[in-house]
Amino acid sequence: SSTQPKYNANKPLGPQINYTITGIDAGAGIMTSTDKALKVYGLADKNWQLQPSSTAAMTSTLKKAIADKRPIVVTGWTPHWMFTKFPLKFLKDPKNVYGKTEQIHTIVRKGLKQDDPQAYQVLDHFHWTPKEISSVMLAVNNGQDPANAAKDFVKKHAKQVAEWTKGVSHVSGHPKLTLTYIAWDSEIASTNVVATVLRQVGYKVTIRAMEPQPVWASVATKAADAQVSAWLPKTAAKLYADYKNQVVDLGVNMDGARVGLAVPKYMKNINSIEDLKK
Amino acid sequence: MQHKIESDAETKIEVRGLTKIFGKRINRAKEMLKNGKTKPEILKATGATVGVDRADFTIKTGEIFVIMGLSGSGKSTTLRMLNRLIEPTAGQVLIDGDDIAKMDKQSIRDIRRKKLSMVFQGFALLPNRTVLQNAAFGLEIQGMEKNLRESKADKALDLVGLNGFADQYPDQLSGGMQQRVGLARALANDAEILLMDEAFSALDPLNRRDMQDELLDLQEDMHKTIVFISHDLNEALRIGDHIMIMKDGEIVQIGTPEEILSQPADDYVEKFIEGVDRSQVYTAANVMIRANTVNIDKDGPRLAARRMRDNEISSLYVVNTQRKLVGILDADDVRAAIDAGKKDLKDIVKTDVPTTKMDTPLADLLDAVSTTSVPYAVIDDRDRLHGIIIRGAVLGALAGQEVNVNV
Amino acid sequence: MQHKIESDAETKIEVRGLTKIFGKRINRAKEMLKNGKTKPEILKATGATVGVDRADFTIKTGEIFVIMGLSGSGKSTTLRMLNRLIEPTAGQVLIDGDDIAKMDKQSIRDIRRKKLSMVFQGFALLPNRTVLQNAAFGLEIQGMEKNLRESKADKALDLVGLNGFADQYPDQLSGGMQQRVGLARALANDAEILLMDEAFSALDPLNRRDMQDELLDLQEDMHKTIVFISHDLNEALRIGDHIMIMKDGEIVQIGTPEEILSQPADDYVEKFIEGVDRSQVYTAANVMIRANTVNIDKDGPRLAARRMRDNEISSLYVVNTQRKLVGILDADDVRAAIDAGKKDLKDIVKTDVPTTKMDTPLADLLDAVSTTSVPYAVIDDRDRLHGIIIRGAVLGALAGQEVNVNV
Amino acid sequence: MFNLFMNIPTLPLAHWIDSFVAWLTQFSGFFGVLTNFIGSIVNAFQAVFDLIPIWLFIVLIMALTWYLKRDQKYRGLLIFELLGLLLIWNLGFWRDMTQTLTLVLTASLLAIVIGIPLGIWAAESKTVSAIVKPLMDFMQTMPAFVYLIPAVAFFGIGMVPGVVASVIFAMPPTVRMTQLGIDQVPADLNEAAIAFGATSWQQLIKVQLPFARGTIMAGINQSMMLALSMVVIASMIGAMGLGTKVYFAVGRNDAGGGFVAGLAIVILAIILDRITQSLNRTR
Amino acid sequence: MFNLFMNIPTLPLAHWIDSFVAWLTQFSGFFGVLTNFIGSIVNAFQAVFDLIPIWLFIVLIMALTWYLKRDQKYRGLLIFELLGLLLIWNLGFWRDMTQTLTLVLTASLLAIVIGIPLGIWAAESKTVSAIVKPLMDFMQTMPAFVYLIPAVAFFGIGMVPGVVASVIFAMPPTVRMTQLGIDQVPADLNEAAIAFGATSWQQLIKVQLPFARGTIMAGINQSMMLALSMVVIASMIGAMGLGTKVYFAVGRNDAGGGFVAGLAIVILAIILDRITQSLNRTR
Ligand SMILES: Nc1ncnc2c1ncn2[C@@H]1O[C@H](COP(=O)(O)OP(=O)(O)OP(=O)(O)O)[C@@H](O)[C@H]1O
Ligand SMILES: Nc1ncnc2c1ncn2[C@@H]1O[C@H](COP(=O)(O)OP(=O)(O)OP(=O)(O)O)[C@@H](O)[C@H]1O
Ligand SMILES: [Mg+2]
Ligand SMILES: [Mg+2]
Repeated sequence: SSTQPKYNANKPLGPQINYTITGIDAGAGIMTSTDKALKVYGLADKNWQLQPSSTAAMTSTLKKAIADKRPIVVTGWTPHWMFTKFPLKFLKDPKNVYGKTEQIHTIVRKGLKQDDPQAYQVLDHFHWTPKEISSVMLAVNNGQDPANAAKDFVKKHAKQVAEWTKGVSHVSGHPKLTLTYIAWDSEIASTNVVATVLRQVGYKVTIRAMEPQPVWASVATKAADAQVSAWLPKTAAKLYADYKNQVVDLGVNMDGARVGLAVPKYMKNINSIEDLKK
Repeated sequence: MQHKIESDAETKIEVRGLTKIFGKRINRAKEMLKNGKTKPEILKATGATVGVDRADFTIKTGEIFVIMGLSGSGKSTTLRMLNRLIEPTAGQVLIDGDDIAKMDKQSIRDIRRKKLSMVFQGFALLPNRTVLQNAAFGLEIQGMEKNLRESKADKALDLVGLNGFADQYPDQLSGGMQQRVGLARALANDAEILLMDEAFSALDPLNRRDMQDELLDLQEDMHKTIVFISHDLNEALRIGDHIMIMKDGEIVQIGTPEEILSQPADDYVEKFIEGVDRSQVYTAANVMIRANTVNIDKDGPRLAARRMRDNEISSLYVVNTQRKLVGILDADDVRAAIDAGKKDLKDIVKTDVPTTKMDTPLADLLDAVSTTSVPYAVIDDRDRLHGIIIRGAVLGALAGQEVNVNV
Repeated sequence: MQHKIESDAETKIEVRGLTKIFGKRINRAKEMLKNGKTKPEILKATGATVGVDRADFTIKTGEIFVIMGLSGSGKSTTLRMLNRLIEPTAGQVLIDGDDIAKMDKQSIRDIRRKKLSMVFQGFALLPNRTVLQNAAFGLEIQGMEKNLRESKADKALDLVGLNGFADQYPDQLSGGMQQRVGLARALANDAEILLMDEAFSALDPLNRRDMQDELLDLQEDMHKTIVFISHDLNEALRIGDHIMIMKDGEIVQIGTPEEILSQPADDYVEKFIEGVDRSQVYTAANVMIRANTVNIDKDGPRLAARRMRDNEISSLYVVNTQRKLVGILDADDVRAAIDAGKKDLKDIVKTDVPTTKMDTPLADLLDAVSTTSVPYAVIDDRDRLHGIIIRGAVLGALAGQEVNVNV
Repeated sequence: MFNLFMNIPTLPLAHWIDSFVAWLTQFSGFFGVLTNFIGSIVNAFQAVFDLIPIWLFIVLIMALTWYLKRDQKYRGLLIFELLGLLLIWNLGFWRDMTQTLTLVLTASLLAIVIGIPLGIWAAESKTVSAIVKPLMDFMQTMPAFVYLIPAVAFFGIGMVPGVVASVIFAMPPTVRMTQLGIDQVPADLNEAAIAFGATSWQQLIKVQLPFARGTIMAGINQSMMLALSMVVIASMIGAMGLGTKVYFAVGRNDAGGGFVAGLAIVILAIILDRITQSLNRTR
Repeated sequence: MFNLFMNIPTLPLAHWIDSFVAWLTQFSGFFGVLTNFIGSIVNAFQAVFDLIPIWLFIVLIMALTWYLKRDQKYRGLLIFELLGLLLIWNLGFWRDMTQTLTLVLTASLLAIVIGIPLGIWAAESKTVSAIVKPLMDFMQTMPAFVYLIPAVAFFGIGMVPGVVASVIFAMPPTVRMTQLGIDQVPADLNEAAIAFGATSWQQLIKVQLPFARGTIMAGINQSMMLALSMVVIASMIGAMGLGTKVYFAVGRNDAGGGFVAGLAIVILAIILDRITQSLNRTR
């Protein structure tokens, strides 16, 4: 708690944080990876443990620790506002437990291609970069309504959007389309942008934020038509394995996502997972 | 104990071997009862309480049947078994010849709606209903239409003297008023049989007398059968056609008020009736003594004189051949008539004799008897002389001495 | 209405101008009361119910003060204001001279614990406590140690005839038994004042008489002050030192039983006491008439003979100079004595005169009077002759004719 | 014996359950009907709320409150309602509020319609009670998360599975309190009903329910509160409303924003609470 | 007027709240004490549960049940307890179960210790009642997610904030039912107590609480159920136990596994429910 002392670079880290890595949702892919990392790097034998909590609890703990300049090790990923808001760095992962990078895939329901070929095409074409997504995320983080931020983005990047909608004709009769997404800020951004584009094409798009499992389940059971928030190969590995036969994977819509262990930048002596053992 | 069961066309309720045992080890308790163990013994041995022990009795149509007894003697239990509010452990209750224990749900419900109305010892009013709605409850259950049932309930409230309180809630009423609401609820129902458990216990004397009169009217005009539990001996004696006295779950005596008063079955009953006000129960017929008479159509002064001498009395009543009272003879007048050689009594009969009817309660006679020194003549509806009332006999009756029964 | 307020050292409870109005528009109702409106008028106009209307009365230490009246006349309300269970709208209640309305919480609590015990009209037993625990409730509140209070409660249960039921729960008891638990709870408390709201209403005659005797004993031995609400006139007359009769929240009359019976304040009271059994109330002193006497120490046969002639009687009572009863004189004997020239009455006095004490209840005399033709002589503790009892006067008294009061 | 027991392999319960869920999918027709049924209630409520102008909505709520509390103190509550609803409007949560209201009213309605009869039944039959009690424990403590995911297969996403989850979680208090209330009816009142020939139904309607009213209303009130407490979880499978706002804010680690959306829920809760409680007090 | 109102800018409520939370951090000493206090209760429970061998635990639970239900039917429950606990053991959830039990017992204990006096107070004073009722609404409907996150700043991660959140969510039924139960005590019983000179305290202890017992126990029972229903949410801020298992399984999209862990919670719920309910029935 708050009575803990500030980070002391001269002492071993373990005792300072009670050998605890602050994690997120127990079932998340990053947690599985971290469990593995504890073993691979021999941390488990040295009493290191992974504390499951939730994204919100983790970021809250992180915020508090940083405010007090206390030491902390968290499970981190990007794109996420924690990396824009806090001075964080990923720890090096020489044994490559977390994989080099993550990619975000677009997943649609089976039969979408037949039922809504225009939408299918837009979704299939949708592809952007971490830099682009960050601009939307930042706007939202600064208090702008996600839908408006997406509209702004679409307006400003007309060329790119034209690429996504190349060969797509306007549909009539306002066919309904449902997108589901995980309420992470990156996904809020991407889903809103895609929704805006699809609306321009003539669809009546509903977007629904929810937990990862229902996001996948909804596309698999055709309760929803698509999602653009599938982090692979690590984060959503289990869900992908469960549902891959019931959905259509349209491939990557963004490259360069990353997951791993992260610490505040002021923890100068800690740069690699190996350093935790010191 | 065996009691006579009168079975005739007029029987309304017949109870045979009715038994109720409360508690757990009922079979054991029943066994012990059969072996003649007492209620306290059984309570001690089994923890089961004997409520009622093999009761037999019969209630006739149109009578008021009063149940009395020590508190805890099983009166309420008996009453509640009559409409099967309490399931009997053993025995039968026949209403109009039908065994209610054997009835299906629908039939017993019909009987409860149409034949049986009940006044509860603890009132049992619904707290969230107004007085009027409480009074209309029984009718509502019967499915009667709102206006009709409320007007009926209103009449019943009038009857019990609660007009003006129709819109209050039970907790705004005094104890006696609450009891009268319960009474109104039962009366509104217009059932053939009224089961009343200490229905007047919280009433003041005036309301109580009014209610008693009401019951008597109901019985007379509408031929209702009323089973009434009371702790007030005077009340029981005043309104009861028969009185049943219970003790420890058993019936000790059943009889008319006069029978109970004049022939108590045992010491218990005797003690029970000790404080009773007999003047309210006894009638002229109960205390009259035989009058010495002469027949004006046949007898002359000489016979009258001899009869006076024989009985050491100074006056003699005169009747005609139909035993109709004619008047009274004075010893002096008779002597004078003999001296004058008259053969006839007609001239010497004094006709200003104070009279009273057979069924006049003693209470109503006291005043007159105390101020008039001549004995009252007791006559029936056809003016026939049945006896005379002397002060000593009145006082004797009030003191509990034996009186004439079934006259 | 104004009632005399006796204020002396013996006063236990004094009530002045005590008023209770239930409902909402109380000030308006109070206004209307002052302007002499009646309870029904006020109810109609304001919806407020007048419970008690400016009651003044005084209760002395060691007396049994009975409150009677129609149901809803404000008896319970009055009683409940005595221990401030109901907050009076106006007026004062002084207990031992202290105004309880002005007391702080602690003092009123102390008074309730030590001075006031209450029996509730609706029993108010705690359903989740056994009979014993219920009876010990008041003592428990006082903080008495468990063994002690349970043994006291046990004694109280004995007193009310409920030994053996100590471990049962209230809902396993009959109505009368429940009432007796409430009684035991109040008695166990050993308070100076007992407030009893229809405390015997559910009791059978035998238990009732026992309980009445119990109260009388308590009053006599322990000098308890008892305020008792009853609907039973005979009970009220039997145990009450004073009786207060209420109607519509007002006090109609306060007086001793005899005063109430012989001088009812108005038609209402008269109707109220109509059905009463006077033989339980009146004593020999109430019905005796003046005896014609001669003084054996001074008077001779001639004076006796003249007195008999003057009063048209055939016998004469003989007393001595201390008015002590010596015997009775027969007219024949007096005549014989005069003929024999005797100067003294001593030889002709018959000493086998039937006597009775002044305070013998009429009920106990009835039997004797009805069988003995000689009038009974009424004597006091020192054998002085106060009067004689003739049958006519007895019957007259029972019939409600006026009697001697305060003899 | 215990050692012996330890050698028993772990029961393949999880597997059985998966098979059971798979087996259930064949009843998709039934679930479709149910989904449509609940969906139409939701739509009806939402349509009404969307139709009524905001000012009229506020006026109606206040009028209802005044009517229900007319013999009691109501000024404080009226002021609270006015300010509370205006605040929700001002914060831009109006539509979210009506969506949440729709969710809660639908769930409460279903909880009452199913729960009260069930409670009555349980009060009357020991067997039913023996079954209903553990069932209620199950419904209240089986975490919603567990059945929400499979529920997507049966009820899709959005309001309907939110309603289903809320009903499951919120119904038990109504059932339990109904049973308790009826159990507490004094014996003599029941006897009075029986003695006058009441059918079980009449006894229930005319004696037991009126007497138990306070307790039952407490149960309904609890059910409503629990339904409201479910809105965030419901939002995790796509039920829109204030829950979504909270969910978003929490995801952004925006404590203030979450609290404000939560406050809107609380305002709604207090208004609903007060209205249901004043339903109770008129005798 | 309403148009005018629309022009008022959105109130910066969220900002105020953030400032308030920031301001609260200066009381970290106080929160530290509270954390230690709750933590020590948790540790005590957990130490006991860790000490008792499994078989003894099962025997003790069954013995307790038998003792409490000795005049009633108990065989069914005993068999259920035996099988249920053995199942939990068999599934490998024993330690998780005791952790959850620790969480629930601590939370219930605090809910009872705070809730009953509060309910009593509310029953006695209209003012208190007017404050407590909306507070309870607040506690039940303000989503735990909202205050859990800032709570981390005060209570850290782990059991303690889990207990705090559970207490907040689970306490209202105890408070409400206590108040209801005391309100329902018949007037004449209260009068009897007063007439015999009872202090308010005696009246409470000797008359009101015994009479209201059934209703209060129903409230406590509800509180326990609600505490159990919070275990998954508690696991989101690091409280260990069955909730974590559920959370973990759900995260892995393992419906069957989640259900099995949920079932263990339900078994615990049923056992706790039955034991508290039989506490009630002995008169
Ligand atoms: N709580 C109350 N609210 C409103 N009115 C009441 C209340 N209690 C009593 N009253 C009214 O006050 C009057 C007097 O009632 P009280 O109980 O004193 O009568 P009582 O003389 O004791 O009658 P009873 O012999 O029937 O017990 C009645 O008219 C009654 O309706
Ligand atoms: N529900 C019950 N459980 C156990 N025992 C009972 C129950 N009801 C009555 N009893 C017992 O049965 C016996 C008879 O009770 P009942 O109520 O019939 O008496 P009662 O004659 O009506 O007395 P009272 O004049 O006092 O009303 C009593 O000993 C009582 O303790
Ligand atoms: Mg009885
Ligand atoms: Mg009274």
